[in-house]
Amino acid sequence: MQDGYTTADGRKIGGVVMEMKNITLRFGGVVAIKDISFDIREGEIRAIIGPNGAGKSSMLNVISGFYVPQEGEVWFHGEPRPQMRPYEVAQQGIARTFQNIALFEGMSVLDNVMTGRLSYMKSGLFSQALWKGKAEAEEVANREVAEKIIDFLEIQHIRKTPVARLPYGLKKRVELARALAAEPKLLLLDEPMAGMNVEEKEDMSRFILDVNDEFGTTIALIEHDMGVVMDLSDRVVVMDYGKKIGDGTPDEVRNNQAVIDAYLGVSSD
Amino acid sequence: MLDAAKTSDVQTETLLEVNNIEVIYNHVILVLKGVSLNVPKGGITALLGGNGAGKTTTLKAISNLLRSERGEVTKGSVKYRGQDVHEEDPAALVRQGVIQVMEGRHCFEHLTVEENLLTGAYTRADGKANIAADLEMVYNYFPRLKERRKSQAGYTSGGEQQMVAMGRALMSRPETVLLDEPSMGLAPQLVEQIFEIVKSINEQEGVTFLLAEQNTNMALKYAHYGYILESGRIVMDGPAAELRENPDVKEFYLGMSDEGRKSFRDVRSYRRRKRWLS
Amino acid sequence: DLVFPSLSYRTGPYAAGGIPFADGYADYFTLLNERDGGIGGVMTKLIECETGYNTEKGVECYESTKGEGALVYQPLSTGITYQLIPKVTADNIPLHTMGYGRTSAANGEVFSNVFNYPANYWNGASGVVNYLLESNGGDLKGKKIALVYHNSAYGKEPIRTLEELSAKHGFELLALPVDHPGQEQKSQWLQIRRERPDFVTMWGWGVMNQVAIQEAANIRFPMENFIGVWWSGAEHDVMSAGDAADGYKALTFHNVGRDFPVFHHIQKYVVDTGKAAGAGDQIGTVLYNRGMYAAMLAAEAAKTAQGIHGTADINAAMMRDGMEALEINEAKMADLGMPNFGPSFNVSCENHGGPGLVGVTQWDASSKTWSLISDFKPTDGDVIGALVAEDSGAYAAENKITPNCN
Amino acid sequence: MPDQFLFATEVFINGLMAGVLYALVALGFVLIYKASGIFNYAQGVMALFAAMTLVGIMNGQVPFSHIINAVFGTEIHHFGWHVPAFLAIILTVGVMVGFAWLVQRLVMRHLVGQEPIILFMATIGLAYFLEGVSDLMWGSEIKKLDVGLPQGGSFWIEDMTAGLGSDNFYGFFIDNLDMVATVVAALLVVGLVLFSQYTKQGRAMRAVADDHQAALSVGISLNFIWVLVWSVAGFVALVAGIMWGTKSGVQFSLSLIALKALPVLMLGGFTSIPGAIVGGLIIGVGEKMFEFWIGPLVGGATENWFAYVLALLFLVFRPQGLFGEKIIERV
Amino acid sequence: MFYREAGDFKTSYEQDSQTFPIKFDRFRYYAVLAIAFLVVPFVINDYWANAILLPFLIYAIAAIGLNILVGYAGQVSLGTGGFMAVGAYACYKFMTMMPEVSMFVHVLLAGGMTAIVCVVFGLPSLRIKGFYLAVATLAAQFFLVWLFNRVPWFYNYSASGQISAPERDVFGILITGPNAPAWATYMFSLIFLTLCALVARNLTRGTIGRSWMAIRDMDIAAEIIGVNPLKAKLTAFAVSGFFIGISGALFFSVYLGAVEVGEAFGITKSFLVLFMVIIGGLGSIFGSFAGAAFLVLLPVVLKVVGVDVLGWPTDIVAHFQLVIVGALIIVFLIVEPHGLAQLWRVAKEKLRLWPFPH
Ligand SMILES: Nc1ncnc2c1ncn2[C@@H]1O[C@H](COP(=O)(O)OP(=O)(O)OP(=O)(O)O)[C@@H](O)[C@H]1O
Ligand SMILES: Nc1ncnc2c1ncn2[C@@H]1O[C@H](COP(=O)(O)OP(=O)(O)OP(=O)(O)O)[C@@H](O)[C@H]1O
Ligand SMILES: [Mg+2]
Ligand SMILES: [Mg+2]
Repeated sequence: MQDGYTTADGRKIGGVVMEMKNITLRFGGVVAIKDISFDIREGEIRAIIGPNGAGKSSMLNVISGFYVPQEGEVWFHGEPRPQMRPYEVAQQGIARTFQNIALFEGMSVLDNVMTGRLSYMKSGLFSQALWKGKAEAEEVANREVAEKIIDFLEIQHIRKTPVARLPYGLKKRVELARALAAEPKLLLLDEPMAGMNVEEKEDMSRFILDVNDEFGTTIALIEHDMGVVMDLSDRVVVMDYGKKIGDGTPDEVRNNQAVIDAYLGVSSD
Repeated sequence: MLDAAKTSDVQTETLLEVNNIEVIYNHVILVLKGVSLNVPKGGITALLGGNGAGKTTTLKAISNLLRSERGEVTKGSVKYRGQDVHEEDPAALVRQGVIQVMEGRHCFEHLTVEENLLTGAYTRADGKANIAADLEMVYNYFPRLKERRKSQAGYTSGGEQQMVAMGRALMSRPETVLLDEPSMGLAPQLVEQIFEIVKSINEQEGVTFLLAEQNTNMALKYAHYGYILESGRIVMDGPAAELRENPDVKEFYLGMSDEGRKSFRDVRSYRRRKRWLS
Repeated sequence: DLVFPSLSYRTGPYAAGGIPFADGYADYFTLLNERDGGIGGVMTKLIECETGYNTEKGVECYESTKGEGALVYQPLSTGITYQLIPKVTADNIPLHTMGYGRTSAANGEVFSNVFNYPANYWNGASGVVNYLLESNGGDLKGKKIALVYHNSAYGKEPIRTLEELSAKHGFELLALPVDHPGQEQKSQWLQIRRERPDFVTMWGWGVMNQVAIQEAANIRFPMENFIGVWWSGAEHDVMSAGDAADGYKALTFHNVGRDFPVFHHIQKYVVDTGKAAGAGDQIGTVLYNRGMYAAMLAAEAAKTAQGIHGTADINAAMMRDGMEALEINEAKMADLGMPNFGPSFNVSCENHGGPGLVGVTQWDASSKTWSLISDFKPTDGDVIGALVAEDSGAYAAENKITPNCN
Repeated sequence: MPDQFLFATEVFINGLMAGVLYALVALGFVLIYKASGIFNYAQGVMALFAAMTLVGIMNGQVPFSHIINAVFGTEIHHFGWHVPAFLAIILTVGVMVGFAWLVQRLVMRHLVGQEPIILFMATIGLAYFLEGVSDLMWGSEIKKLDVGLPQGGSFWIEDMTAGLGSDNFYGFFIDNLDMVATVVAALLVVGLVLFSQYTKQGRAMRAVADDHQAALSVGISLNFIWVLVWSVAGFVALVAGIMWGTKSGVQFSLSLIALKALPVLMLGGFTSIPGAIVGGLIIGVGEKMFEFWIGPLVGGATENWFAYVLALLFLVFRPQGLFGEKIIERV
Repeated sequence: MFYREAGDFKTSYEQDSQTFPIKFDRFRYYAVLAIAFLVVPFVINDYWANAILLPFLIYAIAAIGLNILVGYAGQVSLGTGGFMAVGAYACYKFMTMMPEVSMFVHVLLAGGMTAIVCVVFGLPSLRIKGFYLAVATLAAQFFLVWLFNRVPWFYNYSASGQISAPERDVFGILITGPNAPAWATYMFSLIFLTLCALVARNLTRGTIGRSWMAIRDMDIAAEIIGVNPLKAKLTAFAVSGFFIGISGALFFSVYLGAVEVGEAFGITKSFLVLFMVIIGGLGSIFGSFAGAAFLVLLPVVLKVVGVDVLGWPTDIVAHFQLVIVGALIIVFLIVEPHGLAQLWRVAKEKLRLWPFPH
């Protein structure tokens, strides 16, 4: 299992990037995650699905270091990750989007995307205060990367708009842009397509696939639209009430009786 | 499956009438450019359209929630039961039976789930017993909420919050519900369940719905009539069944082409930006 | 016109004290205009400017009025005084800080443009001690005196003097600061209750006075042994404690009550003609009298200046000379309708501080009046003189001023 | 050292009582914060205004006489009647309700859905406005307030306890006014807790604090809730104004007691009514003990900052205050 | 078309991120600078300098500083008065300890000192948020004032506890003390203001500014995105403290000349600067200027109109002044919650579209 596999459409999936080992997370009396283990491999699109309140978002929060699980370990690049602050996790190359959009509302789209590049900008306070030397060069260099991503996600026209004014769907896209700007190794997406219509979902799917393809980014994805999940993902983890009830390829999961009972219902196609 | 929309029996009284409204945010941003629609009593009317088309704005214009967002209806009128409600306090509108379920949940974070539901009954004066009965009804619709009734709404999951928002609206025993993206972030069976709930409330209690939805598929399945909104204008309307058969709608909103539904993997190199208006 | 700016405060936390003073100051000049046709035939003009007891506004007031030919400033705030000392010196306008401000300004060799006659804080401190000495048979050894003070430049002024005096007379000093505004003084008064000082003296202003007197009454501290400085001895300070305040004492450097001819004049020429600055109901109150007294001293100095320079239309520099040559004697005061209203004294270049004579008044709660119980008596010149020399010397050194009289 | 111990006890008790007085002011803040998420800076000025109005009504003062006289050249100051305290209090409550209505009408309803700092700022504007109006209306001189509350140390308690220590100890000093304040505060707190926790309006009030838009959408009339809450806060302000005004006379400085209430608020939690009381007690005792024993060592006048530093220390461990609602942190 | 930006194209990212991307704005900005530096010093008199311009310049620096903290980094602070006091006392100590050094250095050092103190008091912000933090900063306010009042070393053991600025010069021109010419004090402050505004602008448009704003808008998300909250918050406190310290130093040395800490740097000062920031516009440098100008000028104008023009008694005017300032604050917030800066922006947008309404 350690050596990866080849997907149905012929993409090569590498070794394990991140492994969750026996994670348990409690909030007071509520057990949000109960003893869950799974892995994410290099280059794959890994979906996490499950009914509402199953603990999916909590799982992403554990990966980002925002929630600290009471039990279990997170292994990253083959070694256990020591306890870290979320921003340190981000600096290791893990970027994400949020379920309830968490954009910086007071800033323009461009600035939001540029914050995604913070870990690449290292000029000192003094240089920035004078806007000379390293600060300016760095700003321009990173701006180029940001603009590339803006182009890629087709949001050039709103570059200077304050995000507070944007409609929901565009905000989601800006959030994706911000995450991509970090050029992450592992990208965590929490319901990126909620609140979109089919056409927009198609666009979003295309972006996700392209990111995965062009940059080789590993992606973990939470989504409720089964069509999207089944089409995009290479492997799927299914959670229910904090427990893992299924893990495998889309087809395996689709035919797993426990998953059907708990989540998909009969009418899934 | 397709018979949910019985176009024939909704040709009754028009409850809500939106006439050519124009909405401006912040004094400068023109968002709605003359939207008109009619919501018949006892029907389910769907308002469809892409991101930023102006669905939410339309609903807020109706429920008078725009003012607190520095938005303003500058032209046109909104009539409920033939009366202009433009100047009314949102609370007064709720008392008249129009309630909105807002996009993005908007739960009262610090109140418990149950308290959230009870605030829904704020305008009611028909006694504790009736309210308690309705609370039971909501718990029946959403058993998950019953489990979490004592937790603060701020700590419930996204889907649970959506249920709270729906349940809270139902607690007011509304005559008309303006539903803004009820399916967002819900697990598939729950989406179906919510629409079933909408349908059964509509049928059994005669509650009228105006539904803004991105999930066109679902919306057209349950609605009787649909409007399609794009860039602040209504570009198409018609009975749901007809809309569903319209080839453009099929392609752009239902994701179906002649060969049936195509995989999300296959759209990659294929771009289209065709629009009725642009 | 002879312009007298009045930097008053009729708003803010200290308005209750600012209003009567400003009224008295204004009414006297109005009286001069109405009754005498001004000073030496030139009408006076009062420019009132609201400072709210705030230094920046004080500066703004100063800057906006000095261009109008202001003759003398009377800011009624130690904070503003400190701002203005360098400014008036540079602009050569005199500053009169009567019973407040920078005490060492009494040394006219250093502070050429600042006057604080007829008495200053250090006179006050010494006055308290002298009064206590007198009423205790000349001996304060082993006694304990508590000082309750406003925790600001103003309140801290007497500490040095009291420390010197405590060494000299062998009493123990207990200093208790109260922070602005002074609404809550429980711990200070519990401290007093526990330490049982024989006497309490107070350097307070604003609400702090009322609360202190009330708290003293609450702990049944004998009012006769409680002496406030002259800024802690107005009617409104004692009024709210009711009968409990009976017997409370306060220093003063001028007389109290309204039994002076000048007040009849004010009533007749100012109040009855509707020209009063206030409602006219403040006449005879402690702070009104003080304001009027300040105005009288200013007017007399102006007359002196007119005499020296032989012109009626004096400017600020002439006014300064007039102030430095001011002579107040009983005859003059009687003439002005204020017999025995304040001490007689002469100002000189060496002494801008006047005679430093301090009297004591006492409150009678039943008749709601203050009465003078100890006449204006001299204070400890040795101790004060040394302190003035020291402090003004330091100021001179810091600001590179060569003390001189010319 | 029984005397030392007795003194400590005395300071402790007095600290508790002082704390109750702070809490009275803090309560008004809590109410409005709870109901609208607004940090109402004007609470202190409201106490001043209420107290001034009460005195003005009791003394039959003509409101705005100053301006009237200045404009019309008249000389009116008093109606010439005296209103009994009880009636005057009721009238003042009426005035405070009117004020609440005006605030809602002219300020709050135009600021629905704004960020908290904007609303905070608006209340500062309100504070200025009200301060000016109170002075114009009733004049800025000091007024004596006497609604018949007992004042001064309780001699009875003092005499009863005098025997506890050596000759050095007079007995416990407890201010009668403080005792009254304690009883009043206790009643207020119980009433307010019941109201906010168990009534429909109380629930609506908390809902409004969480999300204006959502509250509107379920038919809660923000206007009504705000009038209600500001009226109650006005009433609390009146109570605080009476207590503090009796103590030190009614004058501008009364509005500064708000500064004494802030650390209380911080420590107890902005959203908790019982928190205001407990916070008040802790602050009261803490600052009195500190001033009494440590103060002399560092030069005194520590009370102003000590309360804040104490509250700050608590906050570092509980960022929402002792009883405040947990700040929800989720993504 | 009174205001145009059409035809103003950018061909590089440097151009696009410059301070005034629109040519029209840039010209206006140069014009203002030219007047401020080349015209005003020649026409200035004592009254204009001391009553209006100096307070405006100095408050504008403080407002920029506070705006960085509140408007950009979202950390509401009510400790401004206390921090200004640190600047003032630090400046005083430096002035008296090393009299031979240039005033520029004293003021800068005072700013640095304040930055350090500000960071120390900013530490709780890592745990405490929103209004709790605002109230917590009052601890700094009261403690610092108490400290300066209490410890005689700070005021060089002067009898009354006041500090007064000795005469100091820059290149032989007196800057402090009563004999300093009005134009010199004005220029001195103006130079500091200009520098501060430029630095603030540079910081806020770059990386640091973005991490501040990220923390402001959504601190948790910001941290997950990779913003180090410790660094972002503390740099905000430091930079803000630096500016506030400078303004405190100037306030004491150049403007007032002598201060008593509790009075000059009391809690009202904290509120005043906060008003400026909010009325001017949170998160806007221009707003800081506008807010400072507004609140410095308004009372003066009201006084002139009330007392000098209408001839009303000063107390009625003073009370009306409170009423009007209060009412104006409220009206402003209702009309435009985002301050004068936003009002200006909307006006520009309207002008650009003029004569069409949208
Ligand atoms: N408060 C606001 N200020 C300025 N512009 C706004 C505001 N709210 C919405 N808009 C603008 O109005 C337009 C319509 O927004 P609206 O939220 O009504 O769209 P929607 O159809 O509901 O989209 P979605 O499906 O994404 O929710 C968008 O372009 C948006 O940018
Ligand atoms: N910070 C928290 N404190 C308390 N409970 C929490 C917290 N975060 C999550 N929970 C609880 O943990 C459970 C799992 O929540 P989570 O948000 O992970 O669900 P989810 O799988 O993402 O659901 P959805 O699809 O509805 O978003 C929920 O019941 C939620 O109430
Ligand atoms: Mg989730
Ligand atoms: Mg919407």
